[in-house]
Amino acid sequence: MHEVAKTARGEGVLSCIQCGRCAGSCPVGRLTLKYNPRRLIEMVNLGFKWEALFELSWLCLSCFTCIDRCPQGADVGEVVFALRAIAARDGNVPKGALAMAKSLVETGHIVSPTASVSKQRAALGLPPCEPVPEVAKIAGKTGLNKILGPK
Amino acid sequence: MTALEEPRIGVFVCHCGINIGGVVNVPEVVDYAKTLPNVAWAEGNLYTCSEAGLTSIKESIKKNGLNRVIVASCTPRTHEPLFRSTCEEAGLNKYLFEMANIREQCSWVHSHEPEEATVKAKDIVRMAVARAKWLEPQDEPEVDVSDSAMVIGGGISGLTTAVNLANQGFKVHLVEKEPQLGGLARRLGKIYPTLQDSSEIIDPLIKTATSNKNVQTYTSATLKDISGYVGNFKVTFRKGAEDVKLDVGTIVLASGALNYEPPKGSFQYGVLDRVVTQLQLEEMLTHGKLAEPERVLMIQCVGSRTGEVWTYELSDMTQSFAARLLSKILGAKKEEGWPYCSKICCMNAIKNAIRIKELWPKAHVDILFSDLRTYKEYEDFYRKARALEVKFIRYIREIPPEITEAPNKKLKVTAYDTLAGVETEFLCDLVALSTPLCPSKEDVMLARMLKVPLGPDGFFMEAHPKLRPVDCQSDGIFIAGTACGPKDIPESIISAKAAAARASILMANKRLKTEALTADVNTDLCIGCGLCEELCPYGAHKIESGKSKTIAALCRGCGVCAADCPRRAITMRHYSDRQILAQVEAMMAH
Amino acid sequence: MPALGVELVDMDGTSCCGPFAIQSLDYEGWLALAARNLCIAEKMGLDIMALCNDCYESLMMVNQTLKKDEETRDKVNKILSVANKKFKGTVNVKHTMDVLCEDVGFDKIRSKVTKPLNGLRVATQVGCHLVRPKLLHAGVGRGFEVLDDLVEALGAEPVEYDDKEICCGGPLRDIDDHLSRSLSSRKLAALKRANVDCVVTACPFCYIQFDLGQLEIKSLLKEEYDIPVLHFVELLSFAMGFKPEASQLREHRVSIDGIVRKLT
Amino acid sequence: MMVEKSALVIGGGIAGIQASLDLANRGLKTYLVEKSPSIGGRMAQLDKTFPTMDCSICILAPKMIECFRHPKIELLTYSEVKEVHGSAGDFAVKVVKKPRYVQADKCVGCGTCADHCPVELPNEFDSGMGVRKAIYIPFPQAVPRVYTVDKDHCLDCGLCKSVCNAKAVDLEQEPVELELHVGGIVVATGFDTYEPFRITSYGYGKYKNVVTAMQLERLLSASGPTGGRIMRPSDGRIPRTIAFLQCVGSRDQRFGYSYCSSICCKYAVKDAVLIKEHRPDSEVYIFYIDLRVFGKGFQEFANRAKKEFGVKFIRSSPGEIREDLETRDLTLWYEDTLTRTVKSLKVDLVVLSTALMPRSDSGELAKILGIDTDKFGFLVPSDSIGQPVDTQVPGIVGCGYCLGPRTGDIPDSVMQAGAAAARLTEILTAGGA
Repeated sequence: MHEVAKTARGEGVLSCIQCGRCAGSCPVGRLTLKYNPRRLIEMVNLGFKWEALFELSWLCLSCFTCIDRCPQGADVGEVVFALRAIAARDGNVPKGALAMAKSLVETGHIVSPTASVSKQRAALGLPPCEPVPEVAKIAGKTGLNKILGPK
Repeated sequence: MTALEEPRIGVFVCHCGINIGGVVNVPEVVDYAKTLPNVAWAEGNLYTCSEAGLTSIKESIKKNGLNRVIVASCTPRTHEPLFRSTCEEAGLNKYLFEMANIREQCSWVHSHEPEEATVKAKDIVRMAVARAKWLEPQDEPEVDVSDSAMVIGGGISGLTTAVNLANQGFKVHLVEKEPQLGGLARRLGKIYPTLQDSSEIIDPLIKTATSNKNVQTYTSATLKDISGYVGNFKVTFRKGAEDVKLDVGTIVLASGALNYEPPKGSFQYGVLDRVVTQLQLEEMLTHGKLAEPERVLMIQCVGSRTGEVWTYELSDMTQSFAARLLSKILGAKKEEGWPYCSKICCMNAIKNAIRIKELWPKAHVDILFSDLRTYKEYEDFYRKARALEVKFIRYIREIPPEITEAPNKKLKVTAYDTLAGVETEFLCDLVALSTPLCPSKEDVMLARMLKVPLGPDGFFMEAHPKLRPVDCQSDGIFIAGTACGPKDIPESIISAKAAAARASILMANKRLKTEALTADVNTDLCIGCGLCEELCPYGAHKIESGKSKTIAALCRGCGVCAADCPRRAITMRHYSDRQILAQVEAMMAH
Repeated sequence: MPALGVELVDMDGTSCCGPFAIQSLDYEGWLALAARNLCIAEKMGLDIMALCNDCYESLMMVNQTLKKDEETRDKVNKILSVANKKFKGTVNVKHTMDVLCEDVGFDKIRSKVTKPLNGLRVATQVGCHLVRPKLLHAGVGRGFEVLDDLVEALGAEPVEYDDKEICCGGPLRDIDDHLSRSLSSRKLAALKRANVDCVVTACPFCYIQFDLGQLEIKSLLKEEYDIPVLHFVELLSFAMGFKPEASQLREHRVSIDGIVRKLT
Repeated sequence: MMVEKSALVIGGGIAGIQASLDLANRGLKTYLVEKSPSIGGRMAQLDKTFPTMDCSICILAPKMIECFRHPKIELLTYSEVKEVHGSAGDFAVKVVKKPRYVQADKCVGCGTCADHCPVELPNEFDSGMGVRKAIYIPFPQAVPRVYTVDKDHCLDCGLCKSVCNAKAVDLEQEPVELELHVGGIVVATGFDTYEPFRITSYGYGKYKNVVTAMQLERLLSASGPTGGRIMRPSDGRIPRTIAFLQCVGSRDQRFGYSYCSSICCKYAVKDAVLIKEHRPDSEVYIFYIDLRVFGKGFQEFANRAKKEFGVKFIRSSPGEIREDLETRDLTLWYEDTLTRTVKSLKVDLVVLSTALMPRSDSGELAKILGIDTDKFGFLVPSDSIGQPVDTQVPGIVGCGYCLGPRTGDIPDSVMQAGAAAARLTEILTAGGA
């Protein structure tokens, strides 16, 4: 638990009293038993490593309902980010997110502009989307590139 | 004998809001009462016990020249004193008041059959009237109250009471069975939540107590006998070789509680040497007997909250869990220990967890609990522990943690975390069992000596759990601290001061009226057989020159003597055969 | 917007600030990317208006964090030095919604309504990131009702429905598509029950999730809802009497012709 | 030092009443100052009390009357303490008797005035569940039984004055200022209850059938607005399924108070059992985080509630409550944390076990008395372990819930009252401050 608690956005795990208000509020939890924010924190506190929690942590919608309702300010929604970041450090990223991130670094946009989009922009008299080189620079500096792996 | 004057009875029937009025037809009962012999006045009140009701009683005593008053309402246990003193204020002897309980014994139990309830209410009133006719004025003998007190037990509570009473100017005899003062708190290293040394509290307290000229302390003293009555108790205890005899006005019970020892084998206690009680762990910490551990695990509610049954919907459980749970429940044998919650264990565990964390930040501390009861502002204490990364794991009693030996002096604890739904193993150096405070065997002897009852939980029982929490049912005896149930130190100190307050009232007033309900021996009929002397549980009968004599102050009015007297020579004041029989006849006459 | 007296200036050289994806993978990276955009606005000396909830919230979060937390700000500025930029914390982040209801004001909007959308039953999907977490938006005095108010101002009838405040499911796209769609279909079902003429969203992402989502759900979950989805700007423009462009109509996977006919 | 053998008690709830009786019986002249028109406080509002299940007012009323009739107690109801000077043994206190607009010595409490008063208002004593008139006594057993005019809502129509046979109504009455000299002061001002508007997902104030525990007590109480029948505020229907939500505003860093109010679990279990006794066919759920039924007999009682009465305990703090727009029924969304399943439950009535919090004016009073309050506004003992009822000012002690959650329930308050009395007598007799 130390690791998560000490990561940015991970402190929440220490204030949790397992009341379950987050789980009772979570839209995902109502659809699948797989994801349960309260249990996720309990697992973290029990010392489960990201390997065990990787899949779960990516089921969070970041709708932040849990953050709004948590009486302890434990911010599960943030803890989830912390878990993902820890996993990502060792290069563990779901395809979807990886694609977005890569596209962002390369083109400056999460979703790379498709041909049709460019056509429309032209039609509407908008300038074409330019790639943004500075993004790659920043990514290099923060270690984001390492996470994204070889081009 | 007949009443002094022609009885003029007033009947006041209470609606008690809808408590009675909602079921019993009160106006009907009032009209019925008017028809009864000797009833000079009858009326209904919304709340007879309200100021309006009482004023109306007083007024109609004067207006209608009443010499008997009946209130048909609730139980005498709570309201008789009030109505009696109302009569007194109107110049009527309070024993000329009679109460008819048409709430607990009628409207509440027959809430669904109003007609029958009304009939029964009439019967009850009729019986009361019949008895009232024969009521006689009684006067209550006054006794002197000695202004010295005995405090039993020299722990924090006893010391606190003693100091307070002494400062109020009363003489206090502090009797402790151990060779030194201080009690259980001595064994505590630190006090939650302030984490100050317990000695910071106890030592000054002992000093002030022993240095106070009004306090006489007796250590290694064992009580042998307590007789007498409120204001005039006679105490005998053994100190060293000789017996000490004391006369005291009041007694404060501060005999404390024990720390429960788990039976050998429960959670491997007494089998594996690294399984200890929370208190033992505390002593290890205090005396530096604990080497830096990698992991310490604590188990809550060991020997407390036994006999709980939790209900689970099996449908919600994983197969394996359900199966496991069932096998456990089927295989479960009666838990040893106490059914109550000992209240202080959660904070104690957290306290020691924090101490360990502060000594050795690297050490892990896990607390297995079933409900974490850090009530009051102790919630912050719980939060502090979490911030220090003390881990709290909720187990369920049906699947208690299992402890086995592991290589290199470790203990392997297998626990099922209900909140995660996983079974986890902990390799730890020490397992501490949080055991409850529990009553000691001596309490039974003490209770018998003082003629006070013990509650179902084995602790001394208070006169009323809500409104008289430090009074005993017998007058002049008070309870302080954990003798009455688990308390932490501030709570013990509060109850100790409260007990002092109650005792001081008696002693400050110097004189006290006692009950008039005592046995009255008709010496013409008495043959001096001595049966009463033999039977009386309070030693209130003595045979003097061939006749039985009652010592009024000792008599509790239980009536054993009157019932058994072969010559019917004994009458109970205010409960004469005549009165009772009149009631019975009235009941039949319907 | 100009019609409402708001002048918009394009920001050159901005990038996507990477909400969710980068936010998840690399805290500092996300902070830096968002901060970079903020710096551009700071240089222009203008507040930022974001049309998309995610951009809005992402920028808002970072802006607040960096304004509050000095330590992090220094870290981020160190990173930004590669793009020789420095975060100062001089601008604010606004959602188009806020510009409309605060800067422009409902009265002005009402006055500009030439074709009130009378009789149109509209359900609203505000989108989580416009309102949650509350603490973040504590400064902005509005909640889920804001879009309803706008709808009302445009003369249409806002309609209550179950699960209104629940997420559209969009964020799980490409991560757990099945869950993502089940969430949407749950909401769409609720909308159907409330029998609305259309649902209007404040967030382009919710828009896609509902609009495109309906096609996917139809083909994969075999559920058909056929609920027109509009972005509130569209609704606004209709009420202000703008004719929809053909290309715009084409963009809607679920045809909105019905609505348009109803309004014109 | 000249020592006044007299005391001032501020607050006429069970703690203040007990303190007054203990002091007066000990021989001290005692002034009992109560802000509201009657003594009795919170305990008077409760339905029944554990474990004897006596109706609360039935065991309290005799003590209230005892105070009223005690030769050494002077009741100053509808009065407030304005100034305090001096030190232990010799305090000068300025008390203002607010105008009742009814002459206490003349009013016989017949209630004719109230019958005729045209103004109907929500009754604070029923926590808004019932109604009272603009001229009123808060409850039938009120002490003293003297009516009071609520000037803020009075229409000055004068009807009450014209119908009063005792000629007691005096709409021109002025406040009266008293100067008291006392040796010591007991503060027993009690608590307010938390109004959970901030926890928006529970819809309190929005959903009619979401009530607080105090409101339920009034609904249960035989002398309450419904005569002891639990009715749904929305339609007066008798609820079949009732859910208690624990820790509403307690154990809450965000919307309420970080401490545990330490009585809610106990009263929830009690109320649940009472409801089951009223109608055995009703279903009662208690949603708790940790079931804190500590203290004498409570654990055993909770076991009985479960086994004999079939009260259902669910370890969970529900996420949200939804209201059905037609039926006004409520649906709880929650996770049963012991089986880790997310569920929804439809109920007729939701009871929020709300936190106890400091009196809104506790700060002012503390300033007048020159004593400290904690971050919440409760009194802080000078030494929370060794002298739990002493304040920083010698000669001023506290008891009851104004000391914060460190007071638990009624017995705790009664004990503290005794302790407070003992401390004062100790100080006043031996100067042992």
